[in-house]
Amino acid sequence: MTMLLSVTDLHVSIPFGRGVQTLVDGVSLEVAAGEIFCIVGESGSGKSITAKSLMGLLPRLARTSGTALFDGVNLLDKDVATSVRGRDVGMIFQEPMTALNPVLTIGCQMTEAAISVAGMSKHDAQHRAIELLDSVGINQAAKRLRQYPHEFSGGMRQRVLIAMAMMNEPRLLIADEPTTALDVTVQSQILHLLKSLVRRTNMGLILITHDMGVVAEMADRVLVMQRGKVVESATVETLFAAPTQPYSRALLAAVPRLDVIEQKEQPAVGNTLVVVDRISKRFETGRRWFTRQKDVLESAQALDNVSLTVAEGEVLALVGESGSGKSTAGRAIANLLKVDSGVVRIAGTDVASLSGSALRTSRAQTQMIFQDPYSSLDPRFSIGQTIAEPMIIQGVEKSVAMRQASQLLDRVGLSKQLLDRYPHEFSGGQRQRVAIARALASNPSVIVADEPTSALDVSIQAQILDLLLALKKERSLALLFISHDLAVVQQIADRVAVMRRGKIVESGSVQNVLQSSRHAYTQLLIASAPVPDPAKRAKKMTTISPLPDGAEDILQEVSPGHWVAR
Amino acid sequence: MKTAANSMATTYPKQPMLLRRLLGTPTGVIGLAIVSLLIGGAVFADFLAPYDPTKMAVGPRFLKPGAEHLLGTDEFGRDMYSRILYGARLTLLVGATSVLISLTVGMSIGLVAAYRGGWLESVLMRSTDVLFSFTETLIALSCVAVLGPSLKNAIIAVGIAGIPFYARTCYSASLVERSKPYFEATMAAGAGHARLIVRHLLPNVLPTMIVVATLGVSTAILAAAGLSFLGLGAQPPLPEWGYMLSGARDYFNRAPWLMTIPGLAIALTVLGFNLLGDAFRTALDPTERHR
Amino acid sequence: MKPNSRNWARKVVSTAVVLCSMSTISAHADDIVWARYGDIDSLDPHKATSTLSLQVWSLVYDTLLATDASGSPQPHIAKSWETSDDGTQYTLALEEGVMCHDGTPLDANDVKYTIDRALSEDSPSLTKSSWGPISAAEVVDPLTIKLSLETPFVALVPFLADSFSSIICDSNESVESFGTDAAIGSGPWKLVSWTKGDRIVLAKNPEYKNFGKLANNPGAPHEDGLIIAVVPEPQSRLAALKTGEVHIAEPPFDDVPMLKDSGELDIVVAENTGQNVFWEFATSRLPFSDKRARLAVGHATDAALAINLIYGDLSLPEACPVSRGVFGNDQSFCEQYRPGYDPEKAIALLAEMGYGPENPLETSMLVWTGGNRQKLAEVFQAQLAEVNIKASIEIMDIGSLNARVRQENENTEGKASMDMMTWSWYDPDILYALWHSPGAYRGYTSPALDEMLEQTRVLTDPDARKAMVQEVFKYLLENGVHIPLYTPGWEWVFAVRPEVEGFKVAPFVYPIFSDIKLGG
Amino acid sequence: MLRFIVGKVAMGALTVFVTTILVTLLIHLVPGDPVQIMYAQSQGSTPEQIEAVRRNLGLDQPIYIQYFQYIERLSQGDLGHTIRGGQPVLDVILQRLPNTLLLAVAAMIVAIVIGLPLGFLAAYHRNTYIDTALMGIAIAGISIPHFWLGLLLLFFFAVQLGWLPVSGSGLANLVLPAFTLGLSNAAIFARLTRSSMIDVLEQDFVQTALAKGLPRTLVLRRHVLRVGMIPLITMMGLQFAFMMGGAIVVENIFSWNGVGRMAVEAIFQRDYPIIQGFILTFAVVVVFVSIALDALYAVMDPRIRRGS
Repeated sequence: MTMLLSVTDLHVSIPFGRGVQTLVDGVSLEVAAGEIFCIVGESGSGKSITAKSLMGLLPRLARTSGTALFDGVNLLDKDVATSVRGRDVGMIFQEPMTALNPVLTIGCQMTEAAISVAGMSKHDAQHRAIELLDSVGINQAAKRLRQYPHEFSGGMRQRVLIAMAMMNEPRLLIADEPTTALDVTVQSQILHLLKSLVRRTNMGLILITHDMGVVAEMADRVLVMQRGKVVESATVETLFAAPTQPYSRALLAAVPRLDVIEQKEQPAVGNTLVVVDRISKRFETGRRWFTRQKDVLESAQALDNVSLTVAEGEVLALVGESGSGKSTAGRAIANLLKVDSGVVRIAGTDVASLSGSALRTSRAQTQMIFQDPYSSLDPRFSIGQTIAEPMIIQGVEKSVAMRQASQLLDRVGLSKQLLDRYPHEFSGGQRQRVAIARALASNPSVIVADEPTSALDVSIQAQILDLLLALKKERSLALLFISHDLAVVQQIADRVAVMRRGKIVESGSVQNVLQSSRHAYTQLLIASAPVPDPAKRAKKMTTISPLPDGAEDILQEVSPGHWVAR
Repeated sequence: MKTAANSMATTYPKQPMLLRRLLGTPTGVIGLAIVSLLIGGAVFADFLAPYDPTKMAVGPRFLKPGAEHLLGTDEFGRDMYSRILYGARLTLLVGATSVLISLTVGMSIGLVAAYRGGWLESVLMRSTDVLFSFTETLIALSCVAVLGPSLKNAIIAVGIAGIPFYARTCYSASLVERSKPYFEATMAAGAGHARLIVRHLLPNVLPTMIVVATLGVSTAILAAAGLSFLGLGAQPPLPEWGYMLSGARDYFNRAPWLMTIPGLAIALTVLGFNLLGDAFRTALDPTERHR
Repeated sequence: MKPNSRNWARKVVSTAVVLCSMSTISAHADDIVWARYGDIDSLDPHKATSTLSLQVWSLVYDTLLATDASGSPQPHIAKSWETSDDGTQYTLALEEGVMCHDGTPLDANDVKYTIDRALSEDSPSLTKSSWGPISAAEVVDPLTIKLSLETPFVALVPFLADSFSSIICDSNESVESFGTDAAIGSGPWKLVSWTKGDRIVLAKNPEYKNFGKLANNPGAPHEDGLIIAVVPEPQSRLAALKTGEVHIAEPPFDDVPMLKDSGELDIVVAENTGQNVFWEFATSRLPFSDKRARLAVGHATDAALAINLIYGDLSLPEACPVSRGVFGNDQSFCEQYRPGYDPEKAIALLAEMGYGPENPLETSMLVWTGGNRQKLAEVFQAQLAEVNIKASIEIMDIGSLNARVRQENENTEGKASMDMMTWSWYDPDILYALWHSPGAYRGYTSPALDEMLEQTRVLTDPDARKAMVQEVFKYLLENGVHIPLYTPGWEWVFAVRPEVEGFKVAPFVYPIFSDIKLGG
Repeated sequence: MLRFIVGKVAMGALTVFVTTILVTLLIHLVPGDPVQIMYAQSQGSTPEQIEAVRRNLGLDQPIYIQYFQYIERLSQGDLGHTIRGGQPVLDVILQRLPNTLLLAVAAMIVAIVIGLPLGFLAAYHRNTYIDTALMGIAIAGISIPHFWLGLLLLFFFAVQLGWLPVSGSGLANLVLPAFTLGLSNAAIFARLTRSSMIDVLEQDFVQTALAKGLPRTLVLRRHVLRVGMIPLITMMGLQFAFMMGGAIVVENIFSWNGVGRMAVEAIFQRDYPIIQGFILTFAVVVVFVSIALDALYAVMDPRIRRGS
């Protein structure tokens, strides 16, 4: 096999403060034509920088050394690389929402490089653009060429970007986390598309990802990176079957698996604490005249007759894609949102009926943990102040509160000495621990955790999940766990409710919903989730047809405790 | 992974670090130096000024800057150096007071609108928008037209004129804070309105407002000096720089320094506050550093 | 929509070309350009009072009488006038062949139209009372007009020589924009256009006949046009004079000596301006209801020094309540009674009243804008400070000053106020307007003063009238009611380019352009 | 897009509506009796005459009636008459307004022509000495009071050198005031442009464009400049309003016969009808310009032009 690209001893550094920070430290790799080469690593591993350095997209101040030979041309050489870039090497990025220029038509953006660099005629370029759009699965391509990016959905945009990268028939495509920003069902389609393009055109593909599932699904060969250095390089089968390095092993071990059913002990379920009875919530969308802009992603009907219950010591997972209304449901249960109709009862009390201090006391019963660890702590409060605050609000004396705060800090696995530190001195995982400690401070009976691990690296995610489970057991909390990741859900939840467009389409025990799902949407979600095991690749469905809109209104109990919308 | 891009965590310095950061940039050093000099001159004018700034014929008329009179004398034989020093006091007074007016009123409007939401938010912010489109100059001019020309009225006018801007800035900063999860977390912990506004919203909005207010001092000084220049602000014998500049026009041929010096004084002061404000911005918000 | 830099540049250039084409309507070579600091308020002589307006009216309109160089009334459009023995009837005979700018002859009907208009009920002239107690204007024949008065009024004759009494041709009746865009008079210059705030363009009236105005020229002006431009900034006016953009303008006072020395420009100073600048006080309350406080101000202010600082030798200290050139003015007579500069005396007077360094008399000094008066006020402020009077200067437009002074007099409480007031008049009758009950500003009045002032209106014998006028002076000065400061007050100095020949200024600051020839 | 424009127009209408209320109130906020001030120049006015004037102006009516009367007259294009000279306010304003607009537009052109390239240059070379130098100049430019700059320019170019005329309203007269007003705003513009362009330069689509192999200049022109200009357009509306405000001072320095100079004179003369007319005119002009620019913005930005 002849190598398309061979990178030798790549170093990238950038001036930082008074010194120099090394971002990539001696990476070597080779990619052959028709090969899918994955670079995998956690945040800060230097995987994206490696890709950008090949494309000459590094910040001006960055310095590179080493060679990256492509067809005898060193891609790190800025002057030479320009002629190769775009023509022979293409790239697609993580955020399809921002990777297209919002004021130019799709047609213009697709054809401009072909016209101005490759010297193609406008007519030919458009013709080719239409062909490519067709081939990436975009209907009515000719019409679509005249449209603007905002008229496309995220998945569609990523298709456009792929088509755009294919315009010059590149021999090497670099895809930097191309599906991270997409919902799992769309991710599966895009990955499928990329794979078929590689097979069809025999180009090389460098796929950069943090997701072992994607790696297992796609890669021929894998490079594991950590802190700028290569940890391990192997074929995908070898890596998953017998990782040689401890880091690789740890990484693989931390990945939650949907396909492996763990034996879970039966939870000690107590009284039903949370009763949500047919709540509905509608958001005004778009720009409104006299108030601030609402989140555009929020669909008009965020909640549509949603009912659920959570009992003491039980974990209910609320699963769905973006815009499904799962977060809205969580906020409604935490009484941070007024619903239009329906009732939320916590320990028998209708929370909407409360006001003033009763409202505040009842709020303290239900605590939330949020997705983004960076903004979920007040930057002006020390960690101690943050954790103590809920107790102080409840009238606990300050010194007592601080003492308890330090105990809580200890409980979530952080040193008591950190009490006086401020959030900016902490990592994401540590902050999430602090957020958990704060949630516990008011001694709540219900915790709503809204994607608490989505922003974290996979190794940290495992720790946080363990902590949550332990705390739930210890305090017999009712835990509502909101997530888009079925594998995580499988690991943590006792019961699952699947949401789609503001409605619950299926609910029941983890076994029922995930192993013998009855609703097509649940099945689609499960099928779309990448399985971190290359051996199981073949068993999966290769094509997934989009799900038709159902008018599912009524939930039917198909087996005890297992409800499916019909 | 999305937030991994934020891994350069937003850092919020404690006070001593702030000063060190200010002094870490040339902008901060120069700005701080100019502003300190100005404040020093204003505070110690009584000791530093060799003459009474309004006393006439302390020297010959139209004396060029020199040893006896550092910055020369004006058309009445008053000492320019003393006048500039006392002028610094007026300038600071004008800048600080009018910004204080704009800041307190503007911040209250912004905080309440962002926190309370609903119809109150609409009413407050829509009226602010309306006033904002009038521009500060027009508001200030209208106020002076109603109140009549005097330094006090100029300060009030400039203060009122600034309100919409401060209200808007505070409002949008508050909205950002209010939408952050920590705010909801605190609400979920049962915090009352006062705690939410005073302990969480205000301290987090304050850095932005300090930057805005520092830059605002320069705007206010310019606006008030402009009014005085037009004869709508300070009245004689106050050694207000804008008024001095305006009065020196007639003597341009004979004594050009009478016009140059107050103009330079205003420009330097404004520059000082602008630099300081920029430095504050950089020091308080690292993401702004590369802007 | 595609941005194209070349395209864009082309657009900029074409915009510039469009702008160029709407460039200045620059003056013709044979137009005289006169720059002043401000604009007129109206072309209607009944709708404004500013000197700036009066000067323009005097060019566009004629008056029945005119003044000679000393300020005395002379025949003009009225070739003669007769007064009945009881002084209540004036019969004026008009010159023949005077034409209005629209080609209609100017006759007694136009005079009657003017007077009726000035005295009309619904919108009278702003200076209605200066016409005196006229009860009727009667057209005897086209060239004779008879004015009937309720009581004698000797100040009528000098009034008829002033531009406040400009004759408005009755053809203006049908002109809707009269006063705004149109003005039909019979003066040496016709109105071409008035761009408010910018310039007034006049063209010569070829039909013009001069009977009694001060110009040597018996007919139409020599030059074709006159442009009266507004240039507020003194240094800009000087620059424009130097470049030749402007022929005549008021220069910055401080540069006058330099200009005189260099001989670059001629300096013409108006004489007999009738302008009088004086202190007066809100006498409705303490401290200025006390004569001692008023006199203290008089003793504290050294007008000679102050005006010398600001105006050099362009202005003179004035001792009388009316100006030099006005009937009755006599410096040596007035100096006997005016409180002279004597700070010690001022301090003593104030001490009697209980004021001292620790307890200064606090007052507002109201001053009107322009002509460097704010600087003069600063000097006076400093002088007053020497005798323990702390005065805060308030500068305002003359109209506001008038209103404010009246307000101050009507107030019975509040901070004391004094003001630098000014009037320009051609006759001591101004003192009647100012100080006869109820007083122009509702200020100081007394029965004794009323009595004397009434006499000055009806005494027809000049000597008797003069004696009475001087009695009034004495009263005003001794009581510190009207403390004169200096004369002339404003708009009296003109810098003229050397190629301009024949520019002169008639009494009461009426510049004359009919004699001008632009040489070179 | 229609919805967007309608929203902007409604906001503009609200602004004008509020202005009319404020303008009606203005005369009542003045300390003292406005009628006396108005009648001040006439000799020996009697209380009856003062009352008559008060009645004529409707000042004896309740304030809401006055407001309706004001609106009624306004709808007939009647802004009242000036106190000094009794001129129709509308005429007085309309004769000067074009001059102010001309000045503001000229200054705007100066500001854009100077500020935009400099800001773009600084953004492109961000965090280099070129950027530091340019932004240093910009901050100094913002700090120089325009009344001072104006005087210096006036004295140097017109008075000392005699290069430019000092009176009139021709193109030659426009040069100095337009530069005075334009230069300080050019500095502001450079800063705005810089931050807008940096925002764009950091966008993913610029990376995409570069990754496609497009030449750097084409990326800058087609992708960066074009997108970066869009937020600048809305800022231009604000800038225009600032220019109108700045014109007040600059017109006074250069004897430029615009509404700003008129307004200051009117304040000194307490000519309230002119002040009222000025405020209203100012608001209407600013509203019109910002609606026009918003419309332009809507046209330039397909997200709004083709938005639902």
